[in-house]
Amino acid sequence: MSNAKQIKSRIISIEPSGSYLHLVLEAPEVANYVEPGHFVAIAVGGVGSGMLLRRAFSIHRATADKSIEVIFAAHGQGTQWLAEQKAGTQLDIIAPLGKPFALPRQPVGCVLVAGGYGAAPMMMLAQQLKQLGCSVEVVLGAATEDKLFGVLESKAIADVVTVTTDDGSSGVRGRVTDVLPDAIKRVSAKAVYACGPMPMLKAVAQVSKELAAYSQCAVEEAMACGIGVCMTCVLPVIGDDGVTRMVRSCVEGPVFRGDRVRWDDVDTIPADTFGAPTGGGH
Amino acid sequence: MSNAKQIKSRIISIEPSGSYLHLVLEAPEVANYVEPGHFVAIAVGGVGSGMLLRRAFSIHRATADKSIEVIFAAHGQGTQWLAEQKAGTQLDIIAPLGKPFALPRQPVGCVLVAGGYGAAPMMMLAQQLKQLGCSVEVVLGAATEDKLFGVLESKAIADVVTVTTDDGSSGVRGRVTDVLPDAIKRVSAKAVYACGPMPMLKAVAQVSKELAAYSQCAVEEAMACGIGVCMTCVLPVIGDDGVTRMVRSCVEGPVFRGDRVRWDDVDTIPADTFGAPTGGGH
Amino acid sequence: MSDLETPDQEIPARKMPARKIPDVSSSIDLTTSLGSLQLQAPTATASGCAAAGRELAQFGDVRTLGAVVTKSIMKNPRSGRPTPRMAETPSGMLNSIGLQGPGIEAFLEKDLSWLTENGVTTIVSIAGNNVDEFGELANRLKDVPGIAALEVNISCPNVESRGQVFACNPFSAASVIETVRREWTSSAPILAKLSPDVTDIVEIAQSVVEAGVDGVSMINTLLGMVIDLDRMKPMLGGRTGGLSGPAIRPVAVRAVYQVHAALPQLPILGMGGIRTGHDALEFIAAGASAVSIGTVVFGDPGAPWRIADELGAELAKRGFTKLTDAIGAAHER
Amino acid sequence: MSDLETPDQEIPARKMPARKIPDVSSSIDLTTSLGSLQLQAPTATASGCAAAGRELAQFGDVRTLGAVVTKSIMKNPRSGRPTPRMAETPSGMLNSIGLQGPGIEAFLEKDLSWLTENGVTTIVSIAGNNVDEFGELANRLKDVPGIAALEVNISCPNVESRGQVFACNPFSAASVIETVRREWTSSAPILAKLSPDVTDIVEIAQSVVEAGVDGVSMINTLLGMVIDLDRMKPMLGGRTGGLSGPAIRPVAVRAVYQVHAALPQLPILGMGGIRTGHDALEFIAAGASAVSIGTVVFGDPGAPWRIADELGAELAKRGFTKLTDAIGAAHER
Ligand SMILES: Cc1cc2nc3c(=O)[nH]c(=O)nc-3n(C[C@H](O)[C@H](O)[C@H](O)COP(=O)(O)OP(=O)(O)OC[C@H]3O[C@@H](n4cnc5c(N)ncnc54)[C@H](O)[C@@H]3O)c2cc1C
Ligand SMILES: Cc1cc2nc3c(=O)[nH]c(=O)nc-3n(C[C@H](O)[C@H](O)[C@H](O)COP(=O)(O)OP(=O)(O)OC[C@H]3O[C@@H](n4cnc5c(N)ncnc54)[C@H](O)[C@@H]3O)c2cc1C
Ligand SMILES: Cc1cc2nc3c(=O)[nH]c(=O)nc-3n(C[C@H](O)[C@H](O)[C@H](O)COP(=O)(O)O)c2cc1C
Ligand SMILES: Cc1cc2nc3c(=O)[nH]c(=O)nc-3n(C[C@H](O)[C@H](O)[C@H](O)COP(=O)(O)O)c2cc1C
Ligand code: FES
Ligand code: FES
Repeated sequence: MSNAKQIKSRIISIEPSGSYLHLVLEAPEVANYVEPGHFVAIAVGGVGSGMLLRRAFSIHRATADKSIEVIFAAHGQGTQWLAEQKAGTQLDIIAPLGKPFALPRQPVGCVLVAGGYGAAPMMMLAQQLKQLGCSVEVVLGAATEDKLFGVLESKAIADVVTVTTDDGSSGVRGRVTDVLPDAIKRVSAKAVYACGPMPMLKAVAQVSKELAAYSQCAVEEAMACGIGVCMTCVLPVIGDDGVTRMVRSCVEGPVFRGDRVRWDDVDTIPADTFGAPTGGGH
Repeated sequence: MSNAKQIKSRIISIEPSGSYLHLVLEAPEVANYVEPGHFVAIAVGGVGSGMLLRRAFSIHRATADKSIEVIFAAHGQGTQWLAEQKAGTQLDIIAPLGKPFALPRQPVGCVLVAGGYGAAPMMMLAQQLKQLGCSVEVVLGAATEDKLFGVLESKAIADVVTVTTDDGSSGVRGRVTDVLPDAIKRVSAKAVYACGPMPMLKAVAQVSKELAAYSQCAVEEAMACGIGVCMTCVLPVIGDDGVTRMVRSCVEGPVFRGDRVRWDDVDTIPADTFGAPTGGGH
Repeated sequence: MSDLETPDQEIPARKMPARKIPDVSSSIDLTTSLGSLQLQAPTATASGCAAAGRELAQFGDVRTLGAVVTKSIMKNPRSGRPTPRMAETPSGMLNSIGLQGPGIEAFLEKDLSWLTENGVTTIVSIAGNNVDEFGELANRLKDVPGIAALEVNISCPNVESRGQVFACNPFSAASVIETVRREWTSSAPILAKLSPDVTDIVEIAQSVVEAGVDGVSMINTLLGMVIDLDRMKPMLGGRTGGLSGPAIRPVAVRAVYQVHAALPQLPILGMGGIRTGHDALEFIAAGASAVSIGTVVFGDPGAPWRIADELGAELAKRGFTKLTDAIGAAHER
Repeated sequence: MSDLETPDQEIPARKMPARKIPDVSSSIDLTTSLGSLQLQAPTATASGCAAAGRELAQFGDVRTLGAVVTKSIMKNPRSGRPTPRMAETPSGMLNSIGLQGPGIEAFLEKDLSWLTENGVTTIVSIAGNNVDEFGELANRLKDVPGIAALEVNISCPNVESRGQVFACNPFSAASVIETVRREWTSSAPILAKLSPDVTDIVEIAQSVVEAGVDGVSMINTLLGMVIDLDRMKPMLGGRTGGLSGPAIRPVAVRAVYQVHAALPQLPILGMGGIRTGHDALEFIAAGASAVSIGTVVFGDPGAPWRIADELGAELAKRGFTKLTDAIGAAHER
């Protein structure tokens, strides 16, 4: 379990970045403990709000003793509210949350794959992998160019960066998984790190497996608490003992081994799950 | 019924004024229709708000073709939210609402009595009365000096201004009703206009009656709709026919003749009210 | 000082502006029906949340609404409960108005006449202290022109049964409806207004269907309480009150879904915290044929019109061309 | 790549920091009781909203809470319902977790042991698919040390009675409690957790009192539904879900008030949308002896401690020196 803190955090800046907003938060109390893959949960709505639940965002960057950063899309009413906030406003945040990406103990070839704002946590990860001596390829995809994030920044860090868009407005026309096999082969990748929509993660896990690379996938399940107390954020994951359990993505994830998640069975209770309904119960 | 409009209104400025906030709203669509005693209903809470109901405020001032102004106290969560808003923010407002103060058809002596932010609508009223040729005395009271409003402004308009505070921190120590009889006598007042807390209004109505002046009291009842459709804002008022009815203060008020309101029976249904419970019903 | 205008006079009847055709910018067909009653638009007001329609006229053309559902009217004039009559609650409010109203005769003379003269589709809501009063009201109204439907508010206390709410007991609910059905010789439909404060709302719906209703309106408010900690007693003059607004929407959608699942042919006028066209479509998809907008009108008097427009857009976005195709669409078939 | 740490491992048991005495800055006595159980603080967690307490330890010292009420545990391991399991609603949320849990044996070994070792006041919540399962659970737990009270979650479906919730029927409710009472030889009190989804909650309370409970916990969630208009079906995997949070608070306060009015001696653990000390005092004034904090913990994990402090301040402001003097204070005497 991460050692999360609930703190008041002032907005240092909030600026558009393509289709997204780039939020920088003053958070000296937690910045030093952030690892790539951690997330932050932000309370939304202010005085008299009807929105009880926090919104979860991958931490994009952490500056020691100072700040953490987030890249987000104004989507439903909570993120719309957040997008309206101005520098100087105090937010109530909890961070760092979740289990981060696991790093290799030896320098190995790594590919980092991300879709849309899923790129947010990848720069920090690429940096750490480079420091460990890994060779790092980055693959970034999105529907359209304005939904790409972190292309320039990745180019400054990674050895090779490949970009895909569904409409060809930037980089290769197509999906990240179209270019992933080549990337894996180029760096003889042992580890593939992924963050993005579920169908993408599923495809990444599969391609990685076929090419004998371990994948680490950061999932995005709806969360009520983000701290492990409510059991809303579960998905079927196979444990070391081979048993499938409904596992909390907020504390046991959001990063999971791609070969352990039963991607096709997400949003179901597979019949062989630990505690799955038998005839009598429900 | 007033001819109210629901409009989007930009905050021109919001500044502290003693214990209160002085809010200036861009409202060219409605400013020309405002009369003293009208109120505005402001939606609070913004995106995802849990507060469904508007907050009602007397209109302090209206500038033709341009703006309306409000003086308010940050009290519960709705007014706290409002106090946090900044110039430039768009609010959703409905104005002008309610029945305004009735003006005399001939120039007569008038006394205007207000408690705390109850002074807000009085300056506009004093101005109009002066234009009609009335002699105008103003009596302003509050618990403490910082809760007084409009003293200087009143002095610029009215013939005489008397100030009272409960703690003597400004003007006469005591209540407005302590100084009201003298004020009425000084201008041989035929009309007394009052806005403030219920106990003050009750006392004003009584003193006025004793001194043979008609009183017009603006009441402050909790309102759900402010437009006459819900029946929450009622109080027992005696009609021209001598019958007591539970009357809506949002459309048939907020200004009532002081001698018609059954002040002692507010928050009850007097037994002789039209439609009051008899043996059988409830 | 008789030369001061008296401010506590009657509200003058308001002249209606020229009729405006609703601007549902899409080509979606939003007409619908409740039994034999055809509605030109899918949003009605909710009883008690729009008085008798007149005050809303400054915010929109009430003739373009699906219907105005009037505040429940009783036989005799009624003063209602003492104030405070409301408390704002998280995403909702509590009210204890206590059915204040002028009684049926004054209602016909002043309110219904205005609605009828102006060609407003009017659903008259009635309430009684006992079964007989409901019958008398139905009888009084049966030949009155201009009543598009009768909404029978059985979610009110039965004086003869120690104040138990009619709608909380299948037998009381049915006996009110049987009586109204007997007196109501008009062809306009009868809707029973159901309360959510029951263990099994489907049981109540079934009992009123057997008693002869043409449709149901659901849901009425939930029984709630707020305590005033400064006076250390219940905040409302009526002690308990009815909880309404978006807070209760999930309960209302569930109730509509359950009743539609059990009685798929039964027309439902859905309500409970509808704030947007998206919310309205939830009710339609759960099984309502039309919706009423209640508490949200207090904060946004233009809501009934806005929500109809938004509902059209929500339907269009999902490829529907007719509202009626979406009724009950969330049920597995 | 066995040299990558596996991220999906068990959560390590967390070491507790040095015990901190709660800082209720006033001199208000906030101790209270539920029957024979003395509580050092008035706020507990709510079942299902704090797991077994461990995760909250990073936000406060769980030993200083009135109690940790554990997630309802069943006899066998249980995977719960498919996702999506929650929907945010106006001032509330809907959940259909479906009682996911490891089963009683793993619970005792991993969860209760941690609570006991750390000296946490623990109220164990149990749930069964039928009356016998409740009895078996009570029997299994009766000699286990470290259980301050048993909360019997009868607001769950009775598989033997076509899924009707036990708490929605006075006979089923009573038969669960009778069975638990028979098996439960411990002196720790038994609380029955009541559902608000009933016509008459007082009737249910009376039936469980007659069956032998020492107190009641109320309220559980209200049955609700949200429809996912893009998939055109109910949003939650379980279709319906339980509505909780401040949205339902007025319903909860009303229920507590009614039950306390009818059964003034019955200890009540009050809950339903408590967000502040002010809210908590509403429950106390309505008749609760202590409160549970549920959904609000999800947004504010420090809430159970904060609310205890605020409650102290609210009491002080009103001249109380002891919480127990405020219990039921909103009732006329
Ligand atoms: C671990 C994690 C990391 C994330 N990182 C990012 C990020 O870096 N940038 C970014 O833009 N978004 C990120 N998201 C998604 C983000 O949390 C949702 O977009 C956001 O919660 C939606 O809230 P809303 O107010 O816009 O929508 P609403 O519709 O108002 O949300 C209603 C409820 O549903 C939940 N919800 C709705 N959509 C999602 C979703 N897609 N995922 C999870 N919960 C959802 C909300 O949290 C809220 O509780 C992440 C989610 C998770 C779980
Ligand atoms: C006709 C009229 C004119 C008013 N003029 C002014 C003014 O010029 N300046 C000013 O500061 N205040 C004025 N008020 C009072 C103002 O409306 C309340 O202070 C405000 O509604 C409180 O809202 P809140 O969000 O602070 O409190 P909350 O406790 O959040 O309010 C909850 C609910 O109760 C209602 N309510 C609470 N207190 C009052 C109250 N005292 N009067 C009416 N409703 C209340 C709110 O409108 C809301 O619906 C006026 C009220 C009325 C009816
Ligand atoms: C102030 C108020 C008064 C109401 N009066 C009545 C009434 O007279 N008759 C009735 O059947 N329902 C009445 N209702 C219930 C509404 O018609 C509606 O069923 C309920 O409020 C749920 O819808 P909503 O959440 O959209 O308001 C009233 C509701 C409110 C808020
Ligand atoms: C996610 C979630 C899970 C819950 N699980 C349980 C449970 O296992 N057993 C139980 O008795 N109540 C359960 N509840 C109900 C709560 O304990 C509480 O009674 C209810 O949510 C009302 O309180 P609140 O509004 O403060 O959350 C659960 C509630 C939520 C939101
Ligand atoms: S979000 Fe609550 S357990 Fe994961
Ligand atoms: S506030 Fe609704 S009628 Fe006056």
